[in-house]
Amino acid sequence: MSTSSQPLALSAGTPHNRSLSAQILDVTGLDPARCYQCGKCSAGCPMASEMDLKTHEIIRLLQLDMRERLLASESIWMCLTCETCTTRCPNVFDPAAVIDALREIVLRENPGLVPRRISAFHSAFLDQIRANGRVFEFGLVASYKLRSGALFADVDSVPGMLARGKLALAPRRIEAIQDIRRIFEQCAMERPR
Amino acid sequence: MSRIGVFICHCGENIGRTVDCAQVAQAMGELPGVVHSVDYKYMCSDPGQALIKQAIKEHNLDGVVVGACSPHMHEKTFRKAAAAAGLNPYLCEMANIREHCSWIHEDRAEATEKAKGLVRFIVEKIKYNRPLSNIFIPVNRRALVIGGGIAGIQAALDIADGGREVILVEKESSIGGHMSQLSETFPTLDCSQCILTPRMVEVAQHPRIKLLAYSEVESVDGYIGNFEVKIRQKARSIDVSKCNGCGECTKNCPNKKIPSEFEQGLGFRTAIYVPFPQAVPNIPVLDRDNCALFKGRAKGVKKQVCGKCATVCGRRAIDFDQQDSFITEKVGAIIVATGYQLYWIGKEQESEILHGYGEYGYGTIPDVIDGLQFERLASASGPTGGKILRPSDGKEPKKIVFLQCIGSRDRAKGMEYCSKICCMYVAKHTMLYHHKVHDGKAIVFYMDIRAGGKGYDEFVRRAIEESHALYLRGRVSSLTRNGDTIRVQGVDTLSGEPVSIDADMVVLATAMRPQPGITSLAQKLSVSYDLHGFLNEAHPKLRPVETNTAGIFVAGACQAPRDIPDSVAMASATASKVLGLFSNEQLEREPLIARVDRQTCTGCFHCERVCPYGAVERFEVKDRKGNLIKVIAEVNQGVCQGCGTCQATCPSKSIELDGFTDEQIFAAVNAL
Amino acid sequence: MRNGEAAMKVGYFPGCSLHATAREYEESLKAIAPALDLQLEEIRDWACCGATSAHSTNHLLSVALPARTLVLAARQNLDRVFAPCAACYNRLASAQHAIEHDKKVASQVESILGASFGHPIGVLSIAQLLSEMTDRIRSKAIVPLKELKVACYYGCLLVRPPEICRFDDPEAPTSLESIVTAAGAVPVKWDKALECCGGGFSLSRTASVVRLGRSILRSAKDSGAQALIVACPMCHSNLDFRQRAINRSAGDDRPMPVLFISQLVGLSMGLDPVRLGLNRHFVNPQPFLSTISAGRVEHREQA
Amino acid sequence: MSVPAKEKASSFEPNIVAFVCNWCTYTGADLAGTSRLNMAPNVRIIRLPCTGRIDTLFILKAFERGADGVIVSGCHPADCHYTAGNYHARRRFAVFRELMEFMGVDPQRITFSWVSASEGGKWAEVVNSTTEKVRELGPFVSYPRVAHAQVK
Ligand SMILES: Cc1cc2nc3c(=O)[nH]c(=O)nc-3n(C[C@H](O)[C@H](O)[C@H](O)COP(=O)(O)OP(=O)(O)OC[C@H]3O[C@@H](n4cnc5c(N)ncnc54)[C@H](O)[C@@H]3O)c2cc1C
Ligand SMILES: Cc1cc2nc3c(=O)[nH]c(=O)nc-3n(C[C@H](O)[C@H](O)[C@H](O)COP(=O)(O)OP(=O)(O)OC[C@H]3O[C@@H](n4cnc5c(N)ncnc54)[C@H](O)[C@@H]3O)c2cc1C
Ligand code: SF4
Ligand code: SF4
Ligand code: SF4
Ligand code: SF4
Ligand code: SF4
Ligand code: SF4
Ligand code: SF4
Ligand code: SF4
Repeated sequence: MSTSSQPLALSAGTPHNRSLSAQILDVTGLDPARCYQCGKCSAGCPMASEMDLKTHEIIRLLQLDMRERLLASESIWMCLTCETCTTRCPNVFDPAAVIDALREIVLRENPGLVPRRISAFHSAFLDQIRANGRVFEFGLVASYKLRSGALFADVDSVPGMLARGKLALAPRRIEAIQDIRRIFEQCAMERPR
Repeated sequence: MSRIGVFICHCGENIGRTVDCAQVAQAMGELPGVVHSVDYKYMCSDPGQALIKQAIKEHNLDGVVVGACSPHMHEKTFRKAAAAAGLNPYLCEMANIREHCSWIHEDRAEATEKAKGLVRFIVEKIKYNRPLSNIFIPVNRRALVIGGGIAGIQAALDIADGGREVILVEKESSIGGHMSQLSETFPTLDCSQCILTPRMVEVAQHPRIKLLAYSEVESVDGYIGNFEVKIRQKARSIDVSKCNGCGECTKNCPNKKIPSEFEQGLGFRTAIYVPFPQAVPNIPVLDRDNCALFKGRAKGVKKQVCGKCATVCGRRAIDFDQQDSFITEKVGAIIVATGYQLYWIGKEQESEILHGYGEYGYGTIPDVIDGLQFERLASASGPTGGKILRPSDGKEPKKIVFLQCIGSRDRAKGMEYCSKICCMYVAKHTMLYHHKVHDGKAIVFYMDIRAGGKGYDEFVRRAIEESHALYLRGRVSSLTRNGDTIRVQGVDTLSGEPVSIDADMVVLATAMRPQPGITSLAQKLSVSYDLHGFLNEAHPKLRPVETNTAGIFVAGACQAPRDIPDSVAMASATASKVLGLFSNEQLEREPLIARVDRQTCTGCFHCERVCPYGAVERFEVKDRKGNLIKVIAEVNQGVCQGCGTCQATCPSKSIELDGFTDEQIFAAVNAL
Repeated sequence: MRNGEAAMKVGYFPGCSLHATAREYEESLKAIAPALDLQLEEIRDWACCGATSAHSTNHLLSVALPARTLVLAARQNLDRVFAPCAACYNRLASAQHAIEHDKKVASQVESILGASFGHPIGVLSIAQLLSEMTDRIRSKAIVPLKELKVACYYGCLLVRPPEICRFDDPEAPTSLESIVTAAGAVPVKWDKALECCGGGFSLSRTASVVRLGRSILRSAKDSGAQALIVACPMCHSNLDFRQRAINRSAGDDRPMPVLFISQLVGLSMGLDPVRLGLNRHFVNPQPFLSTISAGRVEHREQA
Repeated sequence: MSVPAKEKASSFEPNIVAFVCNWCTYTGADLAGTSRLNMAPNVRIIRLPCTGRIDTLFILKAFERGADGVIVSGCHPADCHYTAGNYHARRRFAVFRELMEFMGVDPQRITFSWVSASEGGKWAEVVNSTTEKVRELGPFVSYPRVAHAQVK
């Protein structure tokens, strides 16, 4: 899985508390040193076959503090949060939570690294909530397609959905939408510890 | 000649279902020499045994054959019954018509025929059985322990506490072995000296332990219970009976720059020295190779050079002309506990199969040290007072790289075995380092982590999770100098990442090897050893501390790489074996051993060559005047285990194994 | 447990899909509730749980959004909230878990919401809710399901992770099986009951969803099941709506009807398939309905 | 020089003698018994302490006394109870094979095998396959030649 041309040079006495591992420990309470690389997480991961870095490799790069490669990897966006890894890890480690935390770090530090379709989806989805308090699926699909550029994928499904009464064409907004707006504002402001 | 009784057992239905026992008994009754033949439901039951006893008396039997289960099951039972009725127990034998007949066949007629055949074999064989009586060998109830490391110390103390005398032979000037060099010990991290020193003192003071330090075993004769050992007491140049350990000589010796073996070359000693302050016995030894006086003598200088030590010694204990002396001890058992040495990566290796590591600079790069050197650096009583400092410039290393499996698991340049303890001591080293140098980084290259002991894996996890040692999976390709650092080039196979580290210090976890000279000692003891010189146990599972030579035991790292808990457990096991052996004045053994016919033996000694136990000895036949007539074979009853290989080999059929003589076997075959 | 007792009231959090793509799920729940003496009290003015998008991007947001719903539930004096969607259930239960176990997050969220947490709320999945009522389901099951063989599909989040769900075995669950058995169907043994369906990647990584659906459907078919029983709108959408694409990619034209567990329970009670929303499925349920003589639905083929 | 005539009577039941060591094969055969492994009834065991004790003459004697086949079985090479007895036995058997042929005994009539104390199944297999093989070879008829060879 090596891509870098320079060998990893483990910096002199990198204090443990400035590493990416330390950041993760701070956010999740999980110390990546705990993982002993058994690979059981990857073995059960439904997305492993599509990932360039498998779940255990994500944790390994964390242990090696290979920040750039890890944060630029598409794999951290492929996780479905199905919790299979977390449920099965023999070390009571929680890779799913670690991956979530990594995503958050990327979004904060370098949002340009998020794969376009994925960021499009999440943005579209969260926009829906921010606007209406709930997800209005037709709006979600439309907004996602505009953001992702995947304009024509799935268009044939719209009539089928409509015919089955499964797509509402107008959004329904909740009453206390100001609550939701405030939540969004404050959560965006709150720097994770 | 014979009056044989045959007893056929039904074993309830077990035999009776497929074998017509009555018919077998009847057929056997018709054989010549059989005077009594019956069948019975349960022969091993009390009434069954009574039946035998009664028949022996009633019919005056001189042989008993029980056709029943496997002799492994009940031979002892029936022999005891026979003996109780006054018949020599070795005139009773079993024919196996259960495991080897009724249980493996269905056809009743066939099984019955076969059962007859099997019993007939034994009936014919027993006609040639001789009454035999158990052999008794006198036991000299004192033990010899060779090697005064923790294993030897433990064994000696256990035996002495058990009430028997022990002679402890240590080749160095002090006991203690490698454990005395260690700083703190896994898995509990207690201080090695603190737990070892009291035991060493106990050895010195024990009334039943005779400590012979600076001594070596010269030769061993005899056999279990009756060994005679010649011990060489090497010349210390000091009269032990006079020296009071005051240390004046050491203080005044001008020759102070001799690299100390105890400090693994990281510190210095004088020419007359005590290896470490807690040494037992606390008596110096004069290193003649490095003493000015002896160098002067060697050069032929007429005038005496130096001699300061003798001048300052108030006790006049120093004896420059002392010679090696020899003593002989008689012991009944021997424990070998000679421990280990470490592999070194240098070019000059004493064995052809070892090569050293050119890619690691053959040990010439400063600040590339081995595990024992690290122990000395970490030891509070070590050359740096417990500070981790580089040997080259005394700086505190901020980045240490530990390499595991150096020389171990390496068929090309080292040994193929795993040294078993290094994974643990490397984890320990990273912890000690972390405790002492908080901003330091320990990086470990490992291949597997082998930590299979109670609390061991948890210990390694602590090193990783709490002391934040970074473990990289892989073997390092090369170590090269890079300014005053060492460039370590490796790969982390888990991530596939090449890794290059500029380390301040590199510690090699080098392989554990047996002590030099072990093979010649093993030959003196007739104990076998493996390709690498580790002594062989008699059986890896069931007789792990015995050797193939009766009365000789192994403990500690001389048998295989062992840590302290293992070494001590083995030592105590050997002690219990020895105390068990010593619990009787005589050893009782089954008499199924070989016997030489002195008339016909031609003295070819083929038997001697094939005997796996070295039980065949040479016996000189002399006439009345004491003139040697011939040399023939004789079997040492204490040593022979009764395999019979000699008999099958003897060209003149002069050596016979009791219980399985040619006559007996041919009789059985003839009954076919 | 509560089996056999009188009417049970629980808070109801339908979540966004039950008002849209999974309408039939809500229809069937509403249809069977009276028969089970189950009162579903919808949480007033609930908002979306934030789903994958919130927890993938902002941990605090992923707790705050469902936490608001839990606060509302407490205000409505509810002890337990039922979330039929497995994903919503996971978010609500995770939020409750964080509130109880992560003091720091809890206080942050309280200040964001400008409200304090009242009594702890039990969050229920459909598996948990219905497995408490198996006696009632059994007593109301009047239509013989004729030993109908079904594969119960949990998906990833219904019983996982265990420290959050604290219900059923996370690796070998049996709750759905006990429910379908009570309804008169026969659960088959199969391998993929817990494999993820691809969840929220339906739009963004459709190919992955097709790949995952393929192995789930193949295993269900090979086990001899006549229908797949699900308990999550996302699973339903990925396996029903996407089934045509999945089957096409697998070169396997055996259709496998995908029913919500509430629909199956409804059928066992003799409820009209249309009332249960079976007409809204993409995979035609008719052949399967006919085998248990459960009436007809009008089915539109997928374009 | 092998046995010329192979009169195979269909009813022919070979007599086979097995020389086995006490520690491994005998115990393995015991295990076959405790495991109730059914096997051909043609083999009779003679117990010796070790294969090292087996003299080549025992085998010749067995043929002379009417055996049609012989089995020699002991511990696996590294497992000898007496550490090296079976090693000597093996060396002897190599020479012995040639001697057998010279004596007019088809070496196929002798099976050498290693059966440990835990290999009850293997013992049954050795018994059955040897019985089958010897049955095919037919009765051992060159007895007179052996008898002439001045065996004790
Ligand atoms: C770097 C390092 C760190 C370690 N750390 C730990 C630890 O933390 N915990 C732990 O449990 N183990 C540790 N060990 C292992 C420990 O050193 C051994 O388990 C233990 O020393 C073995 O004891 P022994 O008595 O068998 O051998 P030794 O200690 O080697 O003693 C053998 C003795 O026999 C003497 N001798 C040798 N040949 C003869 C002869 N021919 N005649 C007379 N005397 C002879 C020697 O001089 C020596 O005194 C470590 C080992 C190393 C290399
Ligand atoms: C799958 C497997 C394979 C193995 N393979 C090997 C191998 O190849 N080589 C090897 O060296 N080791 C092997 N082992 C390990 C080996 O089984 C053990 O080392 C060994 O059996 C331990 O022996 P023991 O006497 O300590 O315990 P056990 O064999 O467990 O014996 C304990 C005995 O105590 C009895 N007992 C328990 N409690 C009481 C009580 N309260 N009162 C009275 N009696 C009691 C039990 O009934 C039992 O008979 C293997 C183990 C396993 C699981
Ligand atoms: S399952 Fe757990 S311990 Fe194993 S590799 Fe994955 S995270 Fe590490
Ligand atoms: S939670 Fe993510 S990483 Fe873990 S198994 Fe599921 S998809 Fe894979
Ligand atoms: S002597 Fe052996 S065969 Fe006879 S009853 Fe006892 S166990 Fe059974
Ligand atoms: S000065 Fe004499 S008495 Fe003192 S330690 Fe040296 S030899 Fe012994
Ligand atoms: S003679 Fe001199 S050099 Fe030699 S040991 Fe004595 S003091 Fe040291
Ligand atoms: S104990 Fe560990 S370091 Fe030592 S040889 Fe074995 S695997 Fe290598
Ligand atoms: S082989 Fe026989 S003849 Fe030769 S020495 Fe031994 S006993 Fe004597
Ligand atoms: S019987 Fe075995 S152990 Fe005894 S003398 Fe003969 S060969 Fe040696």
